[in-house]
Amino acid sequence: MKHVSEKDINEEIKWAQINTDILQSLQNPRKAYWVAVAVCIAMLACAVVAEVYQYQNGLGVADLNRPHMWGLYIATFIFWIGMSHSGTLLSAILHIVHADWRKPIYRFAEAMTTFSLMTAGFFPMIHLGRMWNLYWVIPYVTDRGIWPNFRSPLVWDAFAITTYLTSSAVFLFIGMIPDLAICRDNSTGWRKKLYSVLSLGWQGTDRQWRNFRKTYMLMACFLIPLAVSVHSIVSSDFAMSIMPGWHVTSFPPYFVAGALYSGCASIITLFIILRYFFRWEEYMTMAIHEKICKLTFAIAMVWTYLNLVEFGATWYGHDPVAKEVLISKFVGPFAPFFWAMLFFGSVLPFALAFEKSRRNLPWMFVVSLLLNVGMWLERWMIVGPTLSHAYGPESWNFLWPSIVQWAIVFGSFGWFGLLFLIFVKVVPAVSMYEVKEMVFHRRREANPELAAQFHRRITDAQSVTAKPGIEGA
Amino acid sequence: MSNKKYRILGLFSDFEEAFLAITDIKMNKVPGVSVDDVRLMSPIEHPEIEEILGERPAHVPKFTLAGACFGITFGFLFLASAQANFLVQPQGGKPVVPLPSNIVLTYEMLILFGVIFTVISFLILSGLIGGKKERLYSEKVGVDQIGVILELDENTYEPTKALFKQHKVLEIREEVIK
Amino acid sequence: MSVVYSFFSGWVDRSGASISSRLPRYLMMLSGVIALVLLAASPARADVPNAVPPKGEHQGKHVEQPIEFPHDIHANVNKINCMYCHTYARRSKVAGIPPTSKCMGCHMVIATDKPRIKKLTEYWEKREPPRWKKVHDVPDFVHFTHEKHLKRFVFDNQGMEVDKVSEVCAFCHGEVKKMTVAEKVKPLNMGFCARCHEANKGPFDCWKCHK
Amino acid sequence: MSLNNILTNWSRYRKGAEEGGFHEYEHQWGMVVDLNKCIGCNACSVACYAENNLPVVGETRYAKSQFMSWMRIERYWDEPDIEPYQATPSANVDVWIETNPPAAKTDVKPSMPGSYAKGLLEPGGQGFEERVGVYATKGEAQDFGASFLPMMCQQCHAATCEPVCPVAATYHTPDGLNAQVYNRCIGSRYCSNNCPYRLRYFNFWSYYEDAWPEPLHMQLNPDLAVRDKGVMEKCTFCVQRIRVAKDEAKMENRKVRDGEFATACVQTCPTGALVFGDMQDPESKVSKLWRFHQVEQGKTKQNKQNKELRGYRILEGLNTDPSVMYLERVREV
Amino acid sequence: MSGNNVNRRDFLKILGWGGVGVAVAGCDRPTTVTLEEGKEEVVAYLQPEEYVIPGVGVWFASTCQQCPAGCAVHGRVREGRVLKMEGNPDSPINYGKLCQMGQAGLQGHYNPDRLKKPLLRKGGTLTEVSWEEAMTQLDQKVGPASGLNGERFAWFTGTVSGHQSVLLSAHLAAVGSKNHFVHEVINDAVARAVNQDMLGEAAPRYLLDQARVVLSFGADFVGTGASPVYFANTYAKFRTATPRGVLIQVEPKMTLTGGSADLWVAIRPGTEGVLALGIAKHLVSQGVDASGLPESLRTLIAGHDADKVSKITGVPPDRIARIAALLKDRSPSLVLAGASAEGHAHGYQSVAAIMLLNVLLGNVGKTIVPSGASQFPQMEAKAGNTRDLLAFADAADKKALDVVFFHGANPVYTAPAALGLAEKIKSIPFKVAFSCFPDETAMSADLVLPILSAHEDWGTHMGVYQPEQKSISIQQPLMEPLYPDTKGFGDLVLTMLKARKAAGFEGFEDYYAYLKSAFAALPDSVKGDAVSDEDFWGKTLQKGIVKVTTVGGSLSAKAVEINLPEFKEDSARPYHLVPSARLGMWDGRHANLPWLQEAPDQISKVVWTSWVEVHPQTAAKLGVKEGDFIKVASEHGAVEAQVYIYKGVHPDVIAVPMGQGHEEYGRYAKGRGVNPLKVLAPVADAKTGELALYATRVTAAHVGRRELLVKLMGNETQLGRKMVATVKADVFNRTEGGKDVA
Repeated sequence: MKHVSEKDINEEIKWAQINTDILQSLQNPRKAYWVAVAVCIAMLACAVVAEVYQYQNGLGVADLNRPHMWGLYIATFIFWIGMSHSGTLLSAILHIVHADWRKPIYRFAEAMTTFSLMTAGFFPMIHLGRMWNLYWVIPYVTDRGIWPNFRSPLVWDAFAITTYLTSSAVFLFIGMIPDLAICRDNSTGWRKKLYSVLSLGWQGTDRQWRNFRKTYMLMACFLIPLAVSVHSIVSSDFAMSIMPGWHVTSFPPYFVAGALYSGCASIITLFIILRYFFRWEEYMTMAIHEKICKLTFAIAMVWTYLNLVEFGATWYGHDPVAKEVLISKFVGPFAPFFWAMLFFGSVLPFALAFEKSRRNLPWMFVVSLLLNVGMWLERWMIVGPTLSHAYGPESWNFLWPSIVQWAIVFGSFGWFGLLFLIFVKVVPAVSMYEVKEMVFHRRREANPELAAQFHRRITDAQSVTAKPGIEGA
Repeated sequence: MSNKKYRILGLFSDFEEAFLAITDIKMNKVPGVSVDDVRLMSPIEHPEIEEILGERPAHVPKFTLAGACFGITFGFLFLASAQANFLVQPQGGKPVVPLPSNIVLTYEMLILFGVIFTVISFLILSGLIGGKKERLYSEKVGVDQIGVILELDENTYEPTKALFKQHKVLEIREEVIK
Repeated sequence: MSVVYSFFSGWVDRSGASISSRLPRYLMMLSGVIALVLLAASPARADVPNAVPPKGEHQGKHVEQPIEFPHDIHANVNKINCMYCHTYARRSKVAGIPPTSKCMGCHMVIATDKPRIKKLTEYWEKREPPRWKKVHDVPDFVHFTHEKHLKRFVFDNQGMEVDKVSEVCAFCHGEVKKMTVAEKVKPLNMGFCARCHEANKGPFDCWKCHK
Repeated sequence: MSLNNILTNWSRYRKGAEEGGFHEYEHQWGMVVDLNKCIGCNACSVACYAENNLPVVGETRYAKSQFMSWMRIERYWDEPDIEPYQATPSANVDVWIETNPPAAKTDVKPSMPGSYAKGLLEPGGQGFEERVGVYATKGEAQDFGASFLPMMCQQCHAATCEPVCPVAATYHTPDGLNAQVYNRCIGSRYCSNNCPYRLRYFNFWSYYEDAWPEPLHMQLNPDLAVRDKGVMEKCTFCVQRIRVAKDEAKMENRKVRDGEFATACVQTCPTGALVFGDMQDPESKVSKLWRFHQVEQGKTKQNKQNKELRGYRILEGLNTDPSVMYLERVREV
Repeated sequence: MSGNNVNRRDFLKILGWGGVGVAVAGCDRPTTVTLEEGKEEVVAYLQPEEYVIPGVGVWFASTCQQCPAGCAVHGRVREGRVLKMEGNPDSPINYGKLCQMGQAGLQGHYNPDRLKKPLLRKGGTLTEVSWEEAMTQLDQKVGPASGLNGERFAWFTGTVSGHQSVLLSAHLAAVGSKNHFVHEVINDAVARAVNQDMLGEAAPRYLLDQARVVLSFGADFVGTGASPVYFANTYAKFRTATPRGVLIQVEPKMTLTGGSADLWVAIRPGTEGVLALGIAKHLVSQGVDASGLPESLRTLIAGHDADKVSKITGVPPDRIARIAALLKDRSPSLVLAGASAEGHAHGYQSVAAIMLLNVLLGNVGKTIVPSGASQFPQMEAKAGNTRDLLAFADAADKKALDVVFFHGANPVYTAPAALGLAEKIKSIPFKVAFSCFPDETAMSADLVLPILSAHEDWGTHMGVYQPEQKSISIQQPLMEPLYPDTKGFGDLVLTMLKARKAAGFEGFEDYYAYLKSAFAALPDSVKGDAVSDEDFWGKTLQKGIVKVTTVGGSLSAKAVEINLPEFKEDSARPYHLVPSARLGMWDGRHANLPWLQEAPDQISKVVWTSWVEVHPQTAAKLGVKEGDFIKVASEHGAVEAQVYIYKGVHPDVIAVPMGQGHEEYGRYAKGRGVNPLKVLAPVADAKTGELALYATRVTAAHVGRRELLVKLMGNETQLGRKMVATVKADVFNRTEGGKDVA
């Protein structure tokens, strides 16, 4: 089939149709849904058990050691933070550049942002030796006269993540209000009550729309620099240290690229899932799929490039220690994971470059998952090897994470999945009103003669009024 | 009994007809009814109509600016004073109020307060919080129809309805205010 | 701490290790609650020169001791100096419980018929000291030394006569001279210490008090 | 009032380590380790266990390198900058006696990364399976002894651990020490990651539960806390001894005398290879030694008049500005 | 502080110490919450010493009992608990310094596995009994009433000195026996014998700091020597002298001393003598005057040309030449012989050949000087040896003993399995162990008497190696006994003596009283400026040591005949087993001290277990990597332990450290690692009858199991980081020579 003629969306589609199609995703779930929920809860349970065990016995059970003070927790933390960037990319950046094909898919991407942040937030706590004292990181007035250390990148993290979580959650909510109103109008019982509260009595009056548009644009403008700053700050956890392989200038862009990369990959995953289960072929069309894939591919190449930059800088720079770390990544104990990361991160994306494989959704599903595996490995490869091969030869060591670490990492996916499952059943995962806008404007563009005719009628109407004498008659 | 007042809501299925109706009102087809009284309800936002309706104010950006400024000043002052008052930290030849890290944090505060102010001002200005809602409302607006709301008196009541009908209004809901 | 004091001290002297004085004023306004709490604190007491007694209350509970030792009789009625029995206070970090021999020093002859003294004499004849229960204590990661506090408030303190040392003790131990067995009436937590160090320009290095 | 503080503190302490750092120290405790005298006998290490309530972690935990020896003695085989018995002085003298910049930063033999890979594949090496880089040394015959290196916290003046602690549980005291406040620590372990010497140890477990079975716990030193799980700890230069000495001096209204006290390791060192003292006191043994060896603080690169002097600081080029000076070990060649 | 009336040591009573930091610092507890009232106890002294202040540590002098060196120590006592050991600055032996074993003495005292009650063997098993029962048993078997024939009674002890030694001799005399077996695995008995024959004095003093070159044949003087701390101190002087002294170490396995050597030479075990003669030949050919030597020796030396020597010893000729050159150029020098040279059937010969170098180089009188005897010979240390172990085994074999008292020695652990000592001991009717710990010997005894730990007991000691200023150092309790049912060793022996009505011991209430009167009886020359006996006693307890004067002492170099055997390889058992001793574990007596278990071995850095040191070449040959379990088998048994690849051994040598492999001895030692002593061949030195520790040949085989070898170093190379930098000696001499920096 030729896809060039293919449209992002069929603009002839009726608005009422849109409502019904989207709202059917809120109907009572099928069995498969409950199975999925059960699985997620089971995964989460593993993490909870592991965490309780660790809480009681100390971090020794995680097989952390000297010098491996950081392990999978921090790696996974970065992974989830990274995942969160895709939502911002789609809803904010593409909104500002008026790429309207984002409209059918940005909603769940944004939800993903919020939820992955909610997941990421757990890891710094889990990783703390005394998490019950976590609140000491918050600057609050006390007669003890002590404050957090604002120099520490970890405190920056705390600030950045709080800000990002707040902003993205608010952004998500604001964007949902009109749809929530629709839900309110079409629901009964507890859902009616819920939506009436959530939709804040939205009626779609021009006043509301006017402020809405402005607000939405402003928020988008805030979110873009915020998202960038968040991951640069996370990267500064490493770049600000003096450890070989961490003390790298190119880390901030490298992290941001990686973040967008993993985010897009997971958008593809969810895109395919939603499209399949809710039969939203009408809205999540192949054309849009194509676009995301291309976008992902582009970002993958950026990421690869930054990787090479980092290697080159280290290799040609005169820091033998950093060089050793680099070499240890290639030939050392981490080599298998490192090569896997390079393959998934830089080679596999070429599957997105070719139309044939791009259009094969099951295959794309697998690929997108593997890309995420690659990105997770990337984070581990940032944390691990440097700690293994730092300055003091005495402390060279290797860490294989214990079952506890694995369980908690595993469980975090369950937690994320659970949140997402609840989300798709409670609010429409596709923005109805924006799809309507999309359709509306597309139709205009699609048949110009209609628009011309309409324009003629307006001018007529106004010319009529040009005749004098009617006023006040 | 000319003091009888009505509020009517005309629901148009077709955006263009609604548009023309408003245009007519603007052109004073119905004397005594000003386009400024027209209020719209629509499933999506219609910039074109707003052109016709004329510039109506949206003050959100001002609040955003305020929020951002507050974020910067409060953020930096808070950090700086906390550091200057943290009696243990500043030793060992390091600056008490280190600019680089404070810039980072101030930046975050800027955004945080910018966002918060924006959202709150939006909720208030758009009448979602505290604002009074339209009494006449139809679910149809949520689907695909455009509603035009007008307050009318004896004289303008009929002609307006006529105007609406002329523009193929689907349905007219009305209520009597006093 | 009293805000008024802190604010002034903050104005006149900024080198002094003062917390509340260094709290930003707008913060004070923001956290009006805190300000209120602070203002509620009573003003400085005068009977120890060059000293601002620490503020803070603690609802202590009565502790059963092997012998119900009457501090009031010794310190209040008989006006015995605290450091006569707690003799280590000026020489060591701990004030120390007086050795049994010291008690017997007097009670060989004084009030030998009283039941408490009888009990004491039993201990003495069994040649084993009574096992007192600890009332005032700080966590093990805190280093508190009596000798330096006494040096600051009593011995090196202009115009402070040693007889009135009980006033200084009262800073942290309360009016022991009005109790029989000692009761804990001050919180003795970090805020309590920090406020006092701030008001009296004590050291503010963590490692001065934490070990 | 805080605004005053902001203004007064604005430029205060705004001096980098290059200018000698914080100029308002009460003392500046420093150490000198003479590798010429050190025989690597471990006395210092065990003395540290005895003085500082260090838990004995047992074999399995040691295998995971979760041990807590604040004072450890490292032992190295090769000596990259000396080839015994073949070296002609002219060829090697600059290598032997140049103390700057530290090897970690110099462009030492480009073959070095290669040597890394080689090390991993060394027949004697243990390979990757369990543990990285346990290598047999190059060459066949061992012609000289081993190289012992006592490593305790270097008490850097531009410490990399300090700025990264989120709760300021580690900070610089007016004595010029890196303090670690146990009960403030929340265990983010960032400081340890950022310590190039890897001299910070973390309580991965509640070691006290099994480290001191009755009545071993009666030996615990009451002058410092027993740390619980989740807390970072490290050598403190025996701050409890410093505290006692300072208190005594204060009670007698005098300054602490040189040699009045010493840390546990220094006190017990059978060869007297360790010297401890106050570097602010120009007459103390320590400052005399530093002066003699023309090693100055606040330098990333020592410019000595006499390049042959032995003093050097480990990984100095990282600008950590350690308070511990090492004296090169001496070999007859 | 004054020590008057110290036997009423009220201040040594443990105070309520709940609140003073022993309770774990509640880091978990929110920091703002203080401890709850009335939870902890606080107790005052009944009658305080004026110098004892709660919260302030007081230092008391005593003597370290961890090894025979007898260092004088100070113990820090606070709230009645001894917290820390430090050296006694007044001591001429350790100058206020202490080694790791001395530091760890505390853990022997506080050891959780100490014996708390007397144990009596009833029906094969040891059961707790009261002291009355134990003492009646003792009285029945050994008391005057028992018809014990004195000759069939024996004391088996480690090195003893001071008044304990006096008491023991008195007791033996009272019983009418001469059997006092004094056993130490780590000893220098052969060297003593050679010195006796060659120099006329068994233990002359070695002036390390006077020597410019020290050539040591396996003498680990800073590690497991006669007095580690003393020699470590003089080593420092030796290294900082001008010109800086050169240390050459010749040994099959790198010892701690070898670890600091300028020139380390791996040698095939047993050929040290040959190398010595080779060096001698080189010296003679360089014109060193050998005319003083008898003809036979000169021909012997002449017979050892470099090639032959290097063929036998495996030391390249240029290396031999270099050593000789150093010895010749830098005088005075000092040549020492150590365990690896002594521990062979021809050990005496080798050591003689080595000492011959000293004679040849004229070191006698310069770096080797007479030590003489102290004015109280009866108090001097009875140095232990392994000859007595063999003799004891022999006696036990002949059923020549009815009653044996064990103290301070653990023969069941240290004896090679080939001796079958465990069984032989079983055959002895009545065995009594005076011990703190349930070690192997105690557990095989019939009656175990729990004695006070070194920090609870009284005593006096003289180190085995006495520097110029000889001294008696006093051992006094540092805290009240932890366990009421333990008794002082001195008290027990005194009781038995009193039971025997031994002359001169009646009057004394206890050992303390005896010691006190003994000190009162000392001549005024010793008492110095003390005004009264009380005063002297007080001063002694304060200082901790009493300096005594030296009498006599002279050295006269006299050559002895040397005939070294032919060296042939054993193809069936290609490897030499070296049971290496390490500072820390010593001969295994410290395996129950957790600090020392966790203190890494100084060179391999292995902790908590045994390991097998294998040269890289050998490892390649055997196909083993670090961590592999390897089976080391002699004809008398085998041990399995993990391999540590180690350049510091001769390729023909397999070294297994002593100390681990206990079958008893408490939770920290039991069932941990292996004991190389068990597989030794029961070979004895032909001349002295000392057990030849290094004479065992073994096979080695990979057993296919592999585990992580628990050790400190992750990477043993510096990878170009400047961790340990090295500078040439002449640079050192140029810059610092003769300067007293600081």
